[in-house]
Amino acid sequence: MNKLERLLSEISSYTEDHPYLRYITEVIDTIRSIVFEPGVSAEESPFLRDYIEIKRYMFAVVVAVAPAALASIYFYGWRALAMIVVSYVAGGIAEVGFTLIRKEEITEGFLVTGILFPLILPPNTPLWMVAVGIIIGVILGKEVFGGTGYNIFNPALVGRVFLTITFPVAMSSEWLIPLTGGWAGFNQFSVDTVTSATPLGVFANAGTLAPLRELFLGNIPGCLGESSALLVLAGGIFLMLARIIDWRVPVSYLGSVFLFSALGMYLWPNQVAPPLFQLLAGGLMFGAMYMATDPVSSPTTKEAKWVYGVFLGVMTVSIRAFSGYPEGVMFSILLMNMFAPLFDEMVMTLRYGPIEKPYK
Amino acid sequence: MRYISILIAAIFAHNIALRYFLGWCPLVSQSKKLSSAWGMGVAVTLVMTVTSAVNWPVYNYLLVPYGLEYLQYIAFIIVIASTVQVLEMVIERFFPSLYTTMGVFLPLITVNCAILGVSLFMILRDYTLLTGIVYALGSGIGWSVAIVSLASIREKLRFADVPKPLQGPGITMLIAGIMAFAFLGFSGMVGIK
Amino acid sequence: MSNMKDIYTAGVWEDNPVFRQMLGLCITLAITNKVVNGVTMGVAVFFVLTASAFIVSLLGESVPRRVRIPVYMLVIATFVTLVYMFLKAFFMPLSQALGAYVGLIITNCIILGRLESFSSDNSPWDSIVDAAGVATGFALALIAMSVVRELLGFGTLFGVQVLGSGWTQWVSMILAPGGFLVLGLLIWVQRSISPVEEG
Amino acid sequence: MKIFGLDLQQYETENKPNLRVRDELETVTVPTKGGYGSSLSPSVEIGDRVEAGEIIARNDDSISTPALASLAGEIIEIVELDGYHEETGDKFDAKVQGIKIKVSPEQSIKGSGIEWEKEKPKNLRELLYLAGLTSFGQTGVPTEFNSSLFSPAKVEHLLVNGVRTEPFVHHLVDFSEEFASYKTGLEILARTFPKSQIHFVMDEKTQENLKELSSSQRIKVHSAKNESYMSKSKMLARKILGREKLDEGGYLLDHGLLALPEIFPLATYRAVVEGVPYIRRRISLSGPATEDSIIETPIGAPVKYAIGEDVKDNVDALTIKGSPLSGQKLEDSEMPVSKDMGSLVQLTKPQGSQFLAWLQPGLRKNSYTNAFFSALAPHKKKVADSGLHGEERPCVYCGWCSDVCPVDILPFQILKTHEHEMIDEVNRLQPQRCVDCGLCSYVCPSKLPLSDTVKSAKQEQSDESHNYVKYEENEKGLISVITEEEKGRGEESE
Repeated sequence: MNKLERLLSEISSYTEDHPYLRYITEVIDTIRSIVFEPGVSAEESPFLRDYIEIKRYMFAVVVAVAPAALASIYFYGWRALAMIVVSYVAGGIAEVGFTLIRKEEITEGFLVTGILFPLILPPNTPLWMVAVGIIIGVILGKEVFGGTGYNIFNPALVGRVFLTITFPVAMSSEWLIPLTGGWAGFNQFSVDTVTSATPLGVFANAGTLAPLRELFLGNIPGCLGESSALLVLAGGIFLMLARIIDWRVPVSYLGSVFLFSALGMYLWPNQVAPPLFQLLAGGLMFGAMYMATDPVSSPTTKEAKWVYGVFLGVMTVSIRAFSGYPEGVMFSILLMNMFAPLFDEMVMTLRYGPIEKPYK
Repeated sequence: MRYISILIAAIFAHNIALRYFLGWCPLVSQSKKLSSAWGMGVAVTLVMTVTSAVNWPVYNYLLVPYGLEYLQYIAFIIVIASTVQVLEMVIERFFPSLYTTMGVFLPLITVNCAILGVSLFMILRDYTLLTGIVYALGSGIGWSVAIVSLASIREKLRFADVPKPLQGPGITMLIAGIMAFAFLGFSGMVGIK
Repeated sequence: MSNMKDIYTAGVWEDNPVFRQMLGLCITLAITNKVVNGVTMGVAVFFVLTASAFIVSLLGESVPRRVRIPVYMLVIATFVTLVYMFLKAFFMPLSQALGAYVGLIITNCIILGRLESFSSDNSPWDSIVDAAGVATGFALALIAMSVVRELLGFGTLFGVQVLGSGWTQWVSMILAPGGFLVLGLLIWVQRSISPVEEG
Repeated sequence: MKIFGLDLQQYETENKPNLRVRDELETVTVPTKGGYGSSLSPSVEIGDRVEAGEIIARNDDSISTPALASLAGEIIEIVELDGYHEETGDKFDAKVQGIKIKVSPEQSIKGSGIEWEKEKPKNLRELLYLAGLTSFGQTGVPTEFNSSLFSPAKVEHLLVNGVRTEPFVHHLVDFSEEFASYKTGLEILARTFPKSQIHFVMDEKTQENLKELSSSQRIKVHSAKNESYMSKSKMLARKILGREKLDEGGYLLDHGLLALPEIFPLATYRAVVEGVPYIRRRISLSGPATEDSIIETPIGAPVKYAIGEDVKDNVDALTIKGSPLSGQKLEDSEMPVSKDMGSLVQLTKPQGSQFLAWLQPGLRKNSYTNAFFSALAPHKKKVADSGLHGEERPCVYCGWCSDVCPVDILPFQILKTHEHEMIDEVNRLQPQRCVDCGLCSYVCPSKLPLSDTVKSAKQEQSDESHNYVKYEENEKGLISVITEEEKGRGEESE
């Protein structure tokens, strides 16, 4: 291990002075800092520091979605893995390229975006579209704002919504029927049993409901990672217990969807689906656990988190019921991302009063 | 119900700023500060509602009977300019405290194309007077939603490390693009007519 | 003569109304989903701007300060009405495509801004050159935007298939968000080539 | 102890630390300032012979407390000391001098006990001043001398902070052994400030044998939660005075509260009853790199000597003055022990870089998160060291810093606004509420200097605020601007 460390630092010091290779020094240094945590001592108080760090913080999310990602291979074959790989490679190149041009440090945020993005795509998305989507998401959704920590919108959702609007035919008209039984998708590369709609689409067109048990376990067509509510929920609960995500957002989001769909079902029985169906169908569970809770693009103050969650629920139920799209989770999260800074600012004004003299 | 659906449509699905691109010059220049965004939003909503309430009778009772529809631009722009003037005087006279916060934004509004745009859309879509006013109110609120959220985002972006050429208008347009993506989720939700 | 050239090129590039001054955005965003629309609007604005610049510079100091803006707007509105009637008479489909946006040329702040800051106290000839420069800059911005949007959105230019029949249309490019994104990206490109000076 | 679910138990020691007396010194260097007050010039000259407890620097015109010789001997040198005002963080910027005494073999202590029950409060305060005890607390203990900005009449509440909840910091008083003297000390304080309410606060764990105290009418006994920030006087003051008042900022004494450290009643007892002035200091020494103990040493002994050779073999240690969450690094181990040096913590430094540290399982009980999968690696050795455990990254708005903050501020927002010099917005976020607990930096996964930034934002704000410009400078040094009228009110009628 010491050999590896020495090798990396030798490469790094060699490339530093090289006329062409110096551009990749940052990459070498990043690899070095990922492999070896430097034993740096705190120079100012507090001298005791928590062992948690951003790499671990981000990696916990990857661990939490891993069951859902494995399930997507089980349901849709190895092509699902190919999509994840394409997403990591294309997005990684975009991310590293951008940071190298801007001469900045490479940060770990992409670890999460790279796996969440393919999991919210339909299983038969062409691989080139996966690449286009993740590049748009990383560059327009994150890097132009200055990289991880500064993005206003969830980068994975920016990519997803871009694809939805840009390629409506590929993204929402054909869905695959998942495989079940035995080794299912672990035995084959892709699935070719095509259907025209997800349970939410079926409800919007014909008004029939899919059985809840299937929705819960995952035997229904949908996006890669969204199909099994059970696994998504398990990952989300793990993240909440580990405090990586704040429990307030999922609780208020799911709660408000339940409440408003119950209310809506009473008022417009033909358009609003029943609460339990709403909770389990489509990307709601996935969105509530992994997308809406993205700390950077959601509000930070506790009060604002509640407001954010409630608004998310209202938006999701109304888009699902009344708009041209059967699924409203990604639109509502993107929409509320837009209001997150406003909610935070309002909470701060309530808590601390207005700014006496506005900045110049 | 019809009025409510037009109001909601004007705020979300047919947002005047994010769907019809109107009023972007002040949106870019006035969204640097949250406080001025609130002032601008209120001012625009007010002027939009009042001018469309005046423009409707002007068009339907003055221009149409004499076949002068082609003069609508000139007529509307005169109405808007004078309404803003009158409104400014009224507010200054009767609500001085409101004037101190909002007064500076009023003259800017004359050249806000969203105001003219709303009146033109109102005519294009054959609204009645009341639906026209409701539509104008909704559009004003929708425009305010856009400018206020944009301003709060830009305030947060002061801490961010945006590439230099993109700072200011560039990043604002990109944010607007993503906002417009989000607003597309409402498409087909409620009719505008 | 070099002075004239400077005035002209400044309007086209360094002080480009769209990329630098952020003026006339509504029209830029709304009608640039097809190159034809972009060209038409560019020509229309060119005509309205140069013509009203000429008139305003003739009026010069004779207009009282207080009523300047309404007078200018009347001048502009007159020319816009002319354009509107012309389009309606000869190019009906184009007129329908542009819709209410032709009328919005009146409130196009480029025109008002130019008249206010330049034409009102310069000679007619200078004013026309300045107006032509700014209008050319505006038209070029419109064309640049519409080329990108039509190419990606339809795979065509002027309605002619360019990118091959297998091209998957990027629908978002012809919708509102595409307009914003393309404008943002073009601003990025333009300002990277000639950076904004501090202050 | 637990802090918002953060388990710092491993930082505590179950065993009662030994009291070790360190007395065999050849020289001591007594600083002319310790705790609150301005720096004094020596009133003795080189070659003078001094007794232990004799005043060797005093200036009744400046805001100060006399400095006392801690051991008998001969003055041999007057030196300049560095790093003293950094430690106290107050505004008295003058250089601190050290009076070096060559210790003589014969020792005797100057002073004698008095009948305190019958003494006037004013005389008791004078005694405390002459015993060198009045430099404690945030703004000194008010007396008829200029020992504080405030007059004794200002003291409505007197808070004795016996809370030791910070990791690695021990109680300096052994309550089972020294309880009787401690109780008397508190009673003397009640007499010294007859118009004020005495509050004694202990942490939940140690208050068992203190029930007897509450029998006294003048002394109110409180208990504080076993959470690290509760050892901050400001935090306890919020409990006693109500939080709204304190959010406005200013000194605690602006709101009528004088907060004193745990050791104060015992030192008062020694000075008043036994006649021993404040010339010896107790220091809690602990941490993974050393053996836990309480050290008693004359003031002015080099810190190195106080610590002794207790650093464990082959350990690269970092010595911290104060608590590891809010203290400072000890730069110079030759520095003399001062009056207000309460604890020293020795942490081990991280040993080299670690291979894939972020992937390794092993729950750190002291972590704010549960993302460590500890059950997978029960054998993993858990040590407290001074490592950052990560590198600085941009803030990801995880919100942990505001979650753990005991006083409801948003450290991340203060950091961002402060970085961009948006002064009005920084002030709006009320950094003056901060109690310097250091927990925000502790939990930050991006390893941002939150606690430090909030501290400096607070400092900048207080510089502007009028509460802190009550004194003026004249040719004699810093003098108070308390009016004569205010001083007059300090006289209590018997």
